[in-house]
Amino acid sequence: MGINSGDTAWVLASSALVLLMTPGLAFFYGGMVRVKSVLNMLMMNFICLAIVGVLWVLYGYSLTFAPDAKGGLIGDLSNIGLKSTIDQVSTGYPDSAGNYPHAIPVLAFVMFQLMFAIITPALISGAIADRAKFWAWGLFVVLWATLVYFPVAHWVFAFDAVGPDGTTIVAHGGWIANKLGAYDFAGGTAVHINAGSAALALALVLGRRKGWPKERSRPHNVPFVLLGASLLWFGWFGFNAGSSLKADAIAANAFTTTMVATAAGVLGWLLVEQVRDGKPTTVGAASGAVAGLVAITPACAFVNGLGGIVVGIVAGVLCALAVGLKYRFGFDDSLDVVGVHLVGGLVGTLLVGFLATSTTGAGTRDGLLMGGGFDQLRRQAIAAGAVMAYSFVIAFVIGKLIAVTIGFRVSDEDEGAGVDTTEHAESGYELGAVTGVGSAYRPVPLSNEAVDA
Amino acid sequence: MGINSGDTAWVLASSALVLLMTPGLAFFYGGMVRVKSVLNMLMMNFICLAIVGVLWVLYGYSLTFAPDAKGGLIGDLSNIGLKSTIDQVSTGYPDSAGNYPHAIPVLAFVMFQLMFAIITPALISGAIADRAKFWAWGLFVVLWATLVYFPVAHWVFAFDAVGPDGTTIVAHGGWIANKLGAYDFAGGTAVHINAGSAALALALVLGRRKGWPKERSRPHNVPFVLLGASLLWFGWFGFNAGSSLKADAIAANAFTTTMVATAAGVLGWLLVEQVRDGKPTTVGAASGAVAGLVAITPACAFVNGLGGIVVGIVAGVLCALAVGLKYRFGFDDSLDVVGVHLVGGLVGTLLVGFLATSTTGAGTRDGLLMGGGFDQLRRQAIAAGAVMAYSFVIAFVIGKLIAVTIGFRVSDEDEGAGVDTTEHAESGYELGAVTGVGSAYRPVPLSNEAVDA
Amino acid sequence: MGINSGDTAWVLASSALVLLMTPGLAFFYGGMVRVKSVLNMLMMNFICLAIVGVLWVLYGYSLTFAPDAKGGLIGDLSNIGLKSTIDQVSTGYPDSAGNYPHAIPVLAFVMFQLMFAIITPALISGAIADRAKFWAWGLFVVLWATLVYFPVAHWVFAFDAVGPDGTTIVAHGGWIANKLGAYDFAGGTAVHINAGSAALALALVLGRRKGWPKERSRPHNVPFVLLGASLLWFGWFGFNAGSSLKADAIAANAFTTTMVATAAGVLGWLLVEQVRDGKPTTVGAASGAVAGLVAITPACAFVNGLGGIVVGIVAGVLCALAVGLKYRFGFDDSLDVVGVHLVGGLVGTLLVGFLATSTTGAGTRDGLLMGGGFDQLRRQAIAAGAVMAYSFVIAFVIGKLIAVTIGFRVSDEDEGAGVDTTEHAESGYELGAVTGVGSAYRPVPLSNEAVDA
Amino acid sequence: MRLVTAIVKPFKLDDVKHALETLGVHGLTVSEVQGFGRQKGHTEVYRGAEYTVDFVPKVRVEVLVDDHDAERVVDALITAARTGKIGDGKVWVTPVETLVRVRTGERGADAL
Amino acid sequence: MRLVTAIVKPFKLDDVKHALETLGVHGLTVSEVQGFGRQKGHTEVYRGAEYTVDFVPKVRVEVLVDDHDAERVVDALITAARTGKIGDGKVWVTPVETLVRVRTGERGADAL
Amino acid sequence: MRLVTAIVKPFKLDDVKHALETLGVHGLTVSEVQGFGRQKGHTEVYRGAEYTVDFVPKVRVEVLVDDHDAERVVDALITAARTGKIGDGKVWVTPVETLVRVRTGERGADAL
Ligand SMILES: Nc1ncnc2c1ncn2[C@@H]1O[C@H](COP(=O)(O)OP(=O)(O)O)[C@@H](O)[C@H]1O
Ligand SMILES: Nc1ncnc2c1ncn2[C@@H]1O[C@H](COP(=O)(O)OP(=O)(O)O)[C@@H](O)[C@H]1O
Ligand SMILES: Nc1ncnc2c1ncn2[C@@H]1O[C@H](COP(=O)(O)OP(=O)(O)O)[C@@H](O)[C@H]1O
Repeated sequence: MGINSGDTAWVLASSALVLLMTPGLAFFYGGMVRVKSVLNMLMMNFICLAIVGVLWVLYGYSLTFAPDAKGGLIGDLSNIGLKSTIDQVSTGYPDSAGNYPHAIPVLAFVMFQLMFAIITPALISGAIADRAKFWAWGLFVVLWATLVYFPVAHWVFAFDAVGPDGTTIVAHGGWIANKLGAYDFAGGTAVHINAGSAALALALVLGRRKGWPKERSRPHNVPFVLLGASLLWFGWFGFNAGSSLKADAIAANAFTTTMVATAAGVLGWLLVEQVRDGKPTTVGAASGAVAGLVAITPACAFVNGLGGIVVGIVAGVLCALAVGLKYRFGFDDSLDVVGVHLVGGLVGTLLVGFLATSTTGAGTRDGLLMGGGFDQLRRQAIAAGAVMAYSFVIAFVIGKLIAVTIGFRVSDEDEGAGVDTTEHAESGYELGAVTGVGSAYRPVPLSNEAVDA
Repeated sequence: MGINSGDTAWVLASSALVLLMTPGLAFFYGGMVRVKSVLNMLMMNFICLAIVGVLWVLYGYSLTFAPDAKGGLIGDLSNIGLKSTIDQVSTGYPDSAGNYPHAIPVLAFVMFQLMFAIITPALISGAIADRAKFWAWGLFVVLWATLVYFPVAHWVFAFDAVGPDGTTIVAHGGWIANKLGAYDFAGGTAVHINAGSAALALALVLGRRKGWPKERSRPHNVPFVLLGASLLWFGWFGFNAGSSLKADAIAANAFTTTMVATAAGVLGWLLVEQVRDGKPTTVGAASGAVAGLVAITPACAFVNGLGGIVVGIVAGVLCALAVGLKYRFGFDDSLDVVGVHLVGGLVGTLLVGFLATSTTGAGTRDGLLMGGGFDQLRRQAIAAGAVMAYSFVIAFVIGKLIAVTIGFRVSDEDEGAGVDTTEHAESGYELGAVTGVGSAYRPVPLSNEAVDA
Repeated sequence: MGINSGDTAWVLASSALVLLMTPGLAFFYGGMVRVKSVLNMLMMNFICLAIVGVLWVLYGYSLTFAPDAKGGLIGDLSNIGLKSTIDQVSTGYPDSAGNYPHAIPVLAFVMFQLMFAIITPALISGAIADRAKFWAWGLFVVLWATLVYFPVAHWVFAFDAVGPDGTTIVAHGGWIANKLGAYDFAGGTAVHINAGSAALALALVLGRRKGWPKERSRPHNVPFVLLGASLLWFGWFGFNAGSSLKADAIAANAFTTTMVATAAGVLGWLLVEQVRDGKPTTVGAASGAVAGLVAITPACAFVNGLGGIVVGIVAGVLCALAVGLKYRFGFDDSLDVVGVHLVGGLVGTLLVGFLATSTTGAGTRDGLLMGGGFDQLRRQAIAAGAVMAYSFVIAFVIGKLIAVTIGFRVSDEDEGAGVDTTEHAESGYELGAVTGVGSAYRPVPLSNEAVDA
Repeated sequence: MRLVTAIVKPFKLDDVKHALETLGVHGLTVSEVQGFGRQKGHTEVYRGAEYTVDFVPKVRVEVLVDDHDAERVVDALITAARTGKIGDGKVWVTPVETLVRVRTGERGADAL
Repeated sequence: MRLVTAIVKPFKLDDVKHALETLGVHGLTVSEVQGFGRQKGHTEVYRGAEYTVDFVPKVRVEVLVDDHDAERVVDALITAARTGKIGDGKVWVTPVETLVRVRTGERGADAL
Repeated sequence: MRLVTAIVKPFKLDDVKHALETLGVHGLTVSEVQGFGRQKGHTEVYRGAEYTVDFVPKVRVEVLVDDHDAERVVDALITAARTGKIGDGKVWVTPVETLVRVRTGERGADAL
């Protein structure tokens, strides 16, 4: 079967775009922490690329996208080690003549979906800034990806595969996508609610930072926050419009709604700041963009441009208000993963139930406000609730297990000194005109000969 | 009508690339200002994404690309709120058989063009660094986009649409593109001359910074300047080669000339610096790249590789000299928007009249040096002059109106303290090893309970 | 002949991605040097874009990819000034019907390959941080690109062109690709061994920095190191998967192995650090990613996902150990170009001889471990050795010539003061709250009138 | 007049400031310094090469006081800055001959 | 010998330097400090949470002078640094017992 | 007690520290400063506009010593910091009245 080179080009380009989101997130988060833990924050994100990248090839892809093993809950082991993927095609849906005009190499799909599996655990890291043991975090990523992300992504993203007649199911997928019929185009549930809910669990497991909330440090590098948000915005076009898996009108609509919801998210957040705090801030603009991006993610192919504005502005306003919740309830979700990703994910997932329109070409039922009744809203709510509950419980259990075994949190002393030096033996910057202050340089053991010579 | 997935993939990818140019510009500019106004500079750029993103959906696209309302001056209201765009195709030109082999979704075109509408006002912000009220700037962006960019882009970018026979005009476009017949492939007039001319107007409206030109601060973060220039260069391939709206030989030629003109622009600028100042600088290399990119923008599809070198080197040299003009004439165009974008835009637009060659496949008349006489040069000059005059006058009037009503410039005291803290209640960096100097942290009101508890 | 728009879109997008790698490298390197030479390091990279960009159009492309002039050693002059490239197609291989389904515009290929020619000399710069005269480096780039890169790229990347029958050779290419039959999909030999070997030569020519290895400064900006590594990773998808020149299954496999080898490279390097130094570092994670990327470059289309993991982990471990070699042998390869690019390039090139599998669709013979015997390993070793030796010798000679004529190294005094101020008359950052310390601003001569007035 | 100078741990600055305000001290000047002493620095590693940082970040606090307040200010500083761990720092007093407030030209205690 | 120390507003540094040069002072040393006093700091807001910055950036200027020059230098500093607004800073003089130029070993006034 | 203050070239800091350690000095405090004097600064150029940087980065080293050690410490500092080129800096000594170790409250020489 021939592959469509244009669709393949778009999916490959989108995969690269989504890859870049994880470093983008690292800088978005990294700029917000204090100077003594910037590297640790970058590393908690970067390590997800490494760990999940390897897990995905070994068994992650198979658990997520191999034919359903049982009950729409998890894939089987038929693609372990990426078996039976090389040189195979991902067919997409057949046209009326029974051809598959939008076939792409399976490995393009494998890579595209890998990037989602990477960034989802990375999102969680913002909740536990400044205080986590690095390898404990690494272990959490392994376990959470395996026990939560891979199954949940199967529920949401694994669609039943159909034969050339367009109706016979040749391989089953996950329960949310196929049985429940909730709409989540690019991951409002599987990515954002999932990560946000796990973030809440981990914030509770690790507890508050010393002195929080009375003492706090300012974001150490606000330009990095905006750089990160910009890379996220850029990469998110791959995330959302790439989720069409074709370079077509649905992708173009998803691109459009992504763009405009993000724009509206910025305006919504800044509006709240202007009214509440008296000034529009840079961190606020960056946060509003991310809130808009999060909320439009599930909805991007199901609403039109004006719908995108609504989704964005609602998300911008609600998330700007929601970041205060942690003070009210007293949990130290350090970089507001709950306020932005859980709340934004819920906003978007539920708004699909209100604003979805059958006119976008993505084959949706109409939402409540589009004359479609409560039906879709109900499905959306069930999907959101199921993912939220499952992720919270398992993340909490994994977190606790790590905490009581190898320990999840650094000592108070290390937290005071800063996790960059204690966990990574590095410091972020050395900008002083004074170089060599206190340096006594000892090269690697290997090199003693030459040095002594 | 089927869409061409390869062309669509390229236009979507190009749209994402051009989106990234605005953050790129933000860092190019942001690195050049002093540390006390870096966030404001980033924000003046970033807010253009938000404001113009929303305006475009509401009415901007319609004013620019809906069928001409009258005289080639402005589009009509038929696409208001992106009406009649979803699931529609942008046909491109028919082939000899009357088919449209290069059709793409209209929304892909809508998004691609939006990115141009965003970066053009953003370019202006460099002229008024360190001293503008943030919301006054926001209002300026709304008005200038509406009254200047949308009409001018209609003049230049809205081509008459033709029917399957290839000649019958089915919808009219703007006067410069169709009646005057000036060539501006990707926006030498509509983007760069337009922005540069408005920048001059605003620099005059706001006036010089305190102490300028005797006192000045160094660029606070030169690596950011180069980062910004690099992102601009990267994104500009979408801008120029994407303007073909097809992944074809014209796009490849535009890519080539863009690359080589930028390379030559760097060399040209550094040459001037070496001769005049004795050293080649990093800010100079970044500026030379931008000068080359600006100048090749109108010309990219109409010249060949060697022509690209000529355009780049001329632009690099002339812009490096032109940045001194502000001292001679005494206007504080803080980051040289006039010297780089107005001058570079004029260089490129006029050089088309000299160097255009019919061999590139873009269907151009030959320029003066290619044996085509003065005809094309005359058209180019008229287009450049018209846009320059219109933009200057309207920008000046809008600026003055804002200045006398809500005020455009911050107080002297705020300018001294730095607009980051006074306009945004933030500071760019907190890099001291000493954390908590003077911090008395009070969380959002909402949270008092938990804090007091 | 029609062009394939999907393939063209992918090659254009890939070209843009590879362009971004050079700024990415600049930040990867720039973050590692001390604050007094960050701009010089950025500039040594950035200038390669400018210099090689122009050389390529003038004669570089022709020397590399025009039909072989003699013996598979160098291309002829038929494409000088990009003659006969505009509006021409690069056919790719014919299908069984004698058609060329994957034709793309020649200029797309020209641009894609240009980006390789730019980054290869840029890689070398890391070996001579903090101490090179800027224009001496510029001259080195001109000579090394001309005498080393263009011929070597011809050896490796210029494949014989075949006619519609699929067998008749219509134009000859380089000896390594066609006669020797070594496999180097994206440049393990032509790019990484080539650059690494030249780096060793230059490190010897310029000699150690003052006080090295006893005195050293820390990386001045570790976040920049990770930013650079991230941009490299992102762009490398264009480098490797783009080298298919088609958006097809080979590209998707190259994308996959690139991703997973990089992930494994990070883990390999961090493992060594954990065992040897007790902590996993950020610089180590970034370096491991680059090591993985380097090693998978020649192999990306010839191994499968599991093979990619092996390549990455071997490279991560070996390169992490190899960066100590400079201390043992006493050469100041400042940023470990030898340890990462030469060693990583050798690892990847030789592993092809072990792990290549005919199942990837890229038409490879099987490697030693895949049942293919020693044959391919022998070819790989010859190619690696030939490039390594040639590059070292010529780079050494060019370097020495420059050193004895115009001088390659700055004075001890300038080295102490920092090459940013002495070579570029700039400083990287001005972050003090104290502005105007010592500033006596004198604008360009041109402007005296207005200033004195 | 006397100048009381203290080298203290950075995270103690807020406590020091509050203690001085309680005493009725109206002003002070702080700066970032690097201290070397009994308290050990730390070790960093870059690409396998160790880098020993001997200096520890400290804050210098300077307070101009009337002669008879010096001892009280010293005591307050010590109490506020003390953690009891190595590296708590030093406080010392030096004589000041002339003190002027720039704004008004007031001299001596009036300048405080 | 005397050491004249001044805490002044950063943007006044150039004026201060020129004033001293006019007096024939050959050298000075400056550093960045943070001041706390009558002049208020400012408030920042990050994601709705207020952050009060009590300290104000200042510059410390130190000038070593011969005893009989001290008063003239103090006066010049005050005049040059004055804006008349709160926060202009302080100038004070402390005794110096030994002063040596590192390069030559010259002592006392010869070291200036 | 005495406070010995030195302004030296940044790259000499390591030598200075070692010299003091050799003398048996247990602690010191350093900070970054900008110096103006005979040694010239440098010129930078941004988009053709010259920018003269008059100040040169220096390091201030402060050592509290017992009275009878002051002269030895001064000599050691001078020897260690000297390059013989303009800009080597100054060393001076000022009297200290009270010195307390924050951690223990020890006073005078015991606080060192
Ligand atoms: N002789 C000294 N001169 C100047 N500063 C000193 C001296 N000794 C110690 N300090 C400063 O005091 C700080 C604390 O000293 P240290 O010996 O580490 O602990 P402690 O004061 O608890 O004995 C040092 O970091 C340094 O800044
Ligand atoms: N008692 C003091 N000790 C040390 N420094 C002081 C003292 N009082 C003021 N300062 C310094 O002088 C600066 C200006 O003082 P401030 O009270 O704000 O204004 P003014 O000097 O105009 O009354 C402060 O920022 C601080 O750096
Ligand atoms: N009168 C002074 N007061 C305070 N610091 C001074 C004075 N003169 C020089 N310095 C400091 O000493 C440093 C070196 O002085 P300089 O005149 O350049 O060289 P040298 O000490 O070799 O004659 C200056 O950069 C400055 O920091």
